[in-house]
Amino acid sequence: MSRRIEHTPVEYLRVTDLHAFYGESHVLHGMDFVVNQGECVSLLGRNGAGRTTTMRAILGLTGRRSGSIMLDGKDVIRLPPHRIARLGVGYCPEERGIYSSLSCEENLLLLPKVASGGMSVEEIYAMFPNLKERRHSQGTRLSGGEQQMLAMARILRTGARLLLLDEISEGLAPVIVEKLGEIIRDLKAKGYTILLVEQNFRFAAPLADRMYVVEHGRVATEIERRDLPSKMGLLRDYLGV
Amino acid sequence: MTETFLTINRVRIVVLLALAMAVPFVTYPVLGMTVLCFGLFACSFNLLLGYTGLLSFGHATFLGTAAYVTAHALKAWELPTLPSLALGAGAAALLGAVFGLIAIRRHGIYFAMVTLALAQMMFFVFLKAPFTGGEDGLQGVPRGSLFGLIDLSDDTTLYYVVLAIVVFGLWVIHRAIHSPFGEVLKAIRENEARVTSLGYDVARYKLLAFVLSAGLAGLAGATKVLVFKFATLADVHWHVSGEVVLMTLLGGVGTVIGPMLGAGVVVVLQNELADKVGSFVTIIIGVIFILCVLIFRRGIAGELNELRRRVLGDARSGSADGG
Amino acid sequence: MLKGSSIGLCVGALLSLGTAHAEITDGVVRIGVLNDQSGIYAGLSGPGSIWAAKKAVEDFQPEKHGLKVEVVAADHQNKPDIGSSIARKWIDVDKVDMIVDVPTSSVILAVNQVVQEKNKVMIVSGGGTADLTGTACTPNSIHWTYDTWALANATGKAVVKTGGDSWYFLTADYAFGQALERDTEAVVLKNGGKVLGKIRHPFPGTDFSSFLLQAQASKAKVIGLANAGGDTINAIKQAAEFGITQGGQNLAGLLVFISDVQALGLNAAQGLILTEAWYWDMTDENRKFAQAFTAANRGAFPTSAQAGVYSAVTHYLKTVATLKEDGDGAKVVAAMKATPTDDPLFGKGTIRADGRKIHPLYLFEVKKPSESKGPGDFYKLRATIPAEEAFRPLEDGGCPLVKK
Amino acid sequence: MTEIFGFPIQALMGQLVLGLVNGSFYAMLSIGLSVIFGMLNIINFAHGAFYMIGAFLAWMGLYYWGISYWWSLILVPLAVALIGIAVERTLLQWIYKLDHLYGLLLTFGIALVIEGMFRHWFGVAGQPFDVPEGLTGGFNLGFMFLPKYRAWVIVASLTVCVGTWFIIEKTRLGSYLRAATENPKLTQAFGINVPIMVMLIYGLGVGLAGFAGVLAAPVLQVSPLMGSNMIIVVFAVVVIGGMGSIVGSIATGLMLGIVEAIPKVLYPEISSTMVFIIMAIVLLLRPAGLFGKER
Repeated sequence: MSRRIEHTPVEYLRVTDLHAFYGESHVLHGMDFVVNQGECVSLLGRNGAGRTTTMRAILGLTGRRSGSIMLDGKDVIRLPPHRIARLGVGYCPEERGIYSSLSCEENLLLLPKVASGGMSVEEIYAMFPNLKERRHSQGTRLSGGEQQMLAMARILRTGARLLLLDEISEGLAPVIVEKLGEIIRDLKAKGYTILLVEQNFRFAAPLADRMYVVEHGRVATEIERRDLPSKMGLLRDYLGV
Repeated sequence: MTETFLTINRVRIVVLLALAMAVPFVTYPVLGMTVLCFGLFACSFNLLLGYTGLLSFGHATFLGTAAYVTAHALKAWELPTLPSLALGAGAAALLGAVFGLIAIRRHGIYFAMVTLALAQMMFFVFLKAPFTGGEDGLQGVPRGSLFGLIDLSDDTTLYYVVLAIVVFGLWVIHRAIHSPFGEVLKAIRENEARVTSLGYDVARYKLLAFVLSAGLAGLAGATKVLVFKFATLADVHWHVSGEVVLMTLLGGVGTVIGPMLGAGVVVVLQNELADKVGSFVTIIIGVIFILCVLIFRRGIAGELNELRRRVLGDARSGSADGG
Repeated sequence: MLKGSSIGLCVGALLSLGTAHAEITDGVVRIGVLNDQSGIYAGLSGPGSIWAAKKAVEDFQPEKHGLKVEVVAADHQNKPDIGSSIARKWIDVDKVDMIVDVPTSSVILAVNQVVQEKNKVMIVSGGGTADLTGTACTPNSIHWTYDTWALANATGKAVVKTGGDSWYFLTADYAFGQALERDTEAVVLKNGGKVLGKIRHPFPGTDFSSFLLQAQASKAKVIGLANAGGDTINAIKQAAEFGITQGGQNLAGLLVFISDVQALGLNAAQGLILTEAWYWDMTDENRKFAQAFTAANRGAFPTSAQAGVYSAVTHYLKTVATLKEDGDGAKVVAAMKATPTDDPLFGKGTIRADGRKIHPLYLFEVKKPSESKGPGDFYKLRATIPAEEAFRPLEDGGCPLVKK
Repeated sequence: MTEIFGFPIQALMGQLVLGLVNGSFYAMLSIGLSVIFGMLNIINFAHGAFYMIGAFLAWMGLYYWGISYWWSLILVPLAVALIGIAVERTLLQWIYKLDHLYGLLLTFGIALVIEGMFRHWFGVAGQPFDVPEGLTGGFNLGFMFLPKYRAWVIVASLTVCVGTWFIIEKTRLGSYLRAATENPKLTQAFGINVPIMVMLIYGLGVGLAGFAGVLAAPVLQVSPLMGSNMIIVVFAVVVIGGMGSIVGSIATGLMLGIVEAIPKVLYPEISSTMVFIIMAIVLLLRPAGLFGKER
């Protein structure tokens, strides 16, 4: 399945000349990039480059926006956030967004199903046994790792085909990071389309098919995975690592 | 900030003062004096809301306390006029210090609620206190004279005295907000944590602002006694605390002269509409409130500033959130 | 005090100097109805009083007397400073000659000062503070319909005499409530009754059940409601709920108007004892007035305060027409005091030196729903207090105008 | 031994029961205020006006259209909720992003307009409304005479309070509401139609106020001013309980009703100031209220 897509890339998300503001401050200055169906694309860049804002802008969570966001052939820039989500976008925010007023299970079940084909609760509990154990605990009483898993798990249940994952490895123990990597590889195999924002280059590099380097609110360069070894120097300059 | 319009420069001061001096020739002086008193009251309130970011929901207490004290001093102790005024304003400032010490550590809506609670308690005290005359109030307070020379029983004479007092009050406010003290207050409004981290004792600055504001509100209340010759419970009622918010908002939060304009509009409406629209007064005031919040959040002075900025093409910033 | 009034007199003299003697200033007699048009006293005065004033002018037929009369009205919102400013503006700018109605004690006292200072006329009908004919009396004011002392005295005396000799007071913790309580208590004690207890409740109050329970437990025969407006209505409504009247206790409203009874409905109000100066269903003239009033005021029945405005305006116009002068308020008031009153609603009466209008008062009991024959048929007469006993004796008020 | 502060225990018991009745009203009104604050970030000063509308609609229903009290109990809250929703759509929705102050002022203006209109139409004297048949009379509890209607108020309002608590804490819709209260933007990004939730919450909140209004109609003066007399106290209840806390509102409402009952016997004059004294003390000791978290 993934092989077929590799041969004839079908565009799933196309962002063109995207500008976005927070109040008075102009954060995105014309982002342009494409994510194809079944692909895992990573946005790299320094802090404040505009990667998280890009995700939030796709979902309509920033202030004023302009440009175009084509999702599966449809321009969504004028839609309210909940309509965008209902088109099959699952979002795992940087701050995880676990609700303290909801139990673990309520957090998991909160998100409405947006399409068929999502994982069942049983499947999810099989994948994350910790969550099953702690399903009656208050959401924010879970450990950091558990919260991250919960944040991931709840978007898998909805049937969303495009996953926006923001800094999911941040602040987690290496074991858990490794586990998350496995999950993403697994999801990719299942045909999910993934946009990944990562600080942790080591985590993102093996997962991403392509990478975009973001700087000052626009795409500075695009790197294919196969070109990665040759462009490491360039990347270092951009990321300052 | 937003003080480009009606910025206090000499020409404008002269023009405004000339306008204010002309009032007794245009309308009856008592209306003018009422506007001035409530204007000073609103300006004192704005010193807190507009420049320090503190919403006091009990400001009527300071107006009323000073009114009672001044009235009592004039009527029962037969003190001369000026010392009575000073006594009233001083009492308000003192009460402001007490309120401030209790409320200052709370933020936002909680601060407003603490001030409301304290004000309601003071209402009860004034209701029960033997010298206030219950809801009948202290009536028939003599105006007295200025230095024993100028008789204040004439409305026009009194108008100029009131004008002088109010100008003095405004001058104090103006000095306060353009001093280093005022700069710190504005910084507190913008970002309290940062001011704290710079090593300022935020609580002390807030308290000072509160006391100053209470004292000036008291000055307004004391002056009002001279105008009306009575002090009643209506002055300490929470409705007045609400009205002063309307005046300030309508005039322009954080502008020097705005609250005065707002007070003017509200007082004139209340007095002039009273015999024209009867029971519609409340509805009209309500609609003004709604329009203010939805459309003219900058208030009269703020909108004029904006207009001037647009006309002069000085689009430095500040057009984005409107459009 | 002396100084204040002499200043007032001087100012008055100055004002009247400017105008020619013995003529109508600027050719028009202007009457200002100053009252509460949207607050708690709007029901007993409010728009109905404006209507009554206009009706009085119409019935007087000013053109026949060579007068031109205008009625203006304003809402003082129960705030003394607004009332006082309006009064000043009316007198200074709009050339108003007489201000009438004025409910709310604090506004009465505030406007009283202005009217005296400017030497105009104030006739109070909607308000009740007995100070107006006591320590605060002026040569420019008349108190027309009722006052707290008169109501307290009438209800207290009549109720004690008919067997209600033990009392419990529910008092609004405000000056008027305390005055009502104080005056009623004095009368009750004087007539051999006793007071078993009293409660001062906050004003305005909503829940009276707790106080009623205490009153109920006191086993007093009469529960005196020394409050007004919404407080009285709430107290009576809740008393009905607690079966106070069924339990053999009587409620006596010390300051109740027909508008309150109408708001309560007979189910809740039945058995309530109250004193009024005027009731629409007593004479044919009254009924005729009430019919026109009800048609013009959305089915409301005229209160005694509103009828009092009619009566007061009528007497004022008669006096002005005879004097052919309206500028000198003290002079007009003096003439009004010198002439006996006579009008369709209040009949014949007099005005005392302290400004107190004298007429009989009536003690009513609110009918049971089964006794009521139609809308507005609320009261049955229990007793009449003759004019000479109805009001506070002249010498007890402490009015400086009265020479001992 | 049968006296406390010189008052017989029996009398005190009676007062406590009555306090519970008042507390029920506080609880019903403050829940609405509290959920609205939580979700809309607006301090709904117009709450009292909706309570008043509820009482008036019950009266109008009976007087003009012959709708009985019992039907009113169901229909009026719905009607009030619809009015609330209309207000939310036309006026409130534009100011969610602004400071608390603006919401307070806007709803204050709305309250003035609503009250002004009712004053203009109906005057302020109030309207008669009798206790419905079947609830007249009362129970003799030995220590007091409890009118049936008061007992009914306690039952009805506690049912409504518990029902509201259940919907919000235990149902799926409730989890949406809680999520949208905690983080509206993110919740919307998860595909939940938050604007509709906000609208519904406002409708629910003011609908509860309308319900309280119907309950109050037979015992209180049905007058345009009834709401503004109530709102400041209910405000205080919400602040004492902790803004946005549902359990806090119910518990504080009931508790305050009972606490207020004591000064009504000992020093009645202060009873309506009591709530502010408590508020000041609570805010000094626990800035976020008894059940709240500081935001």
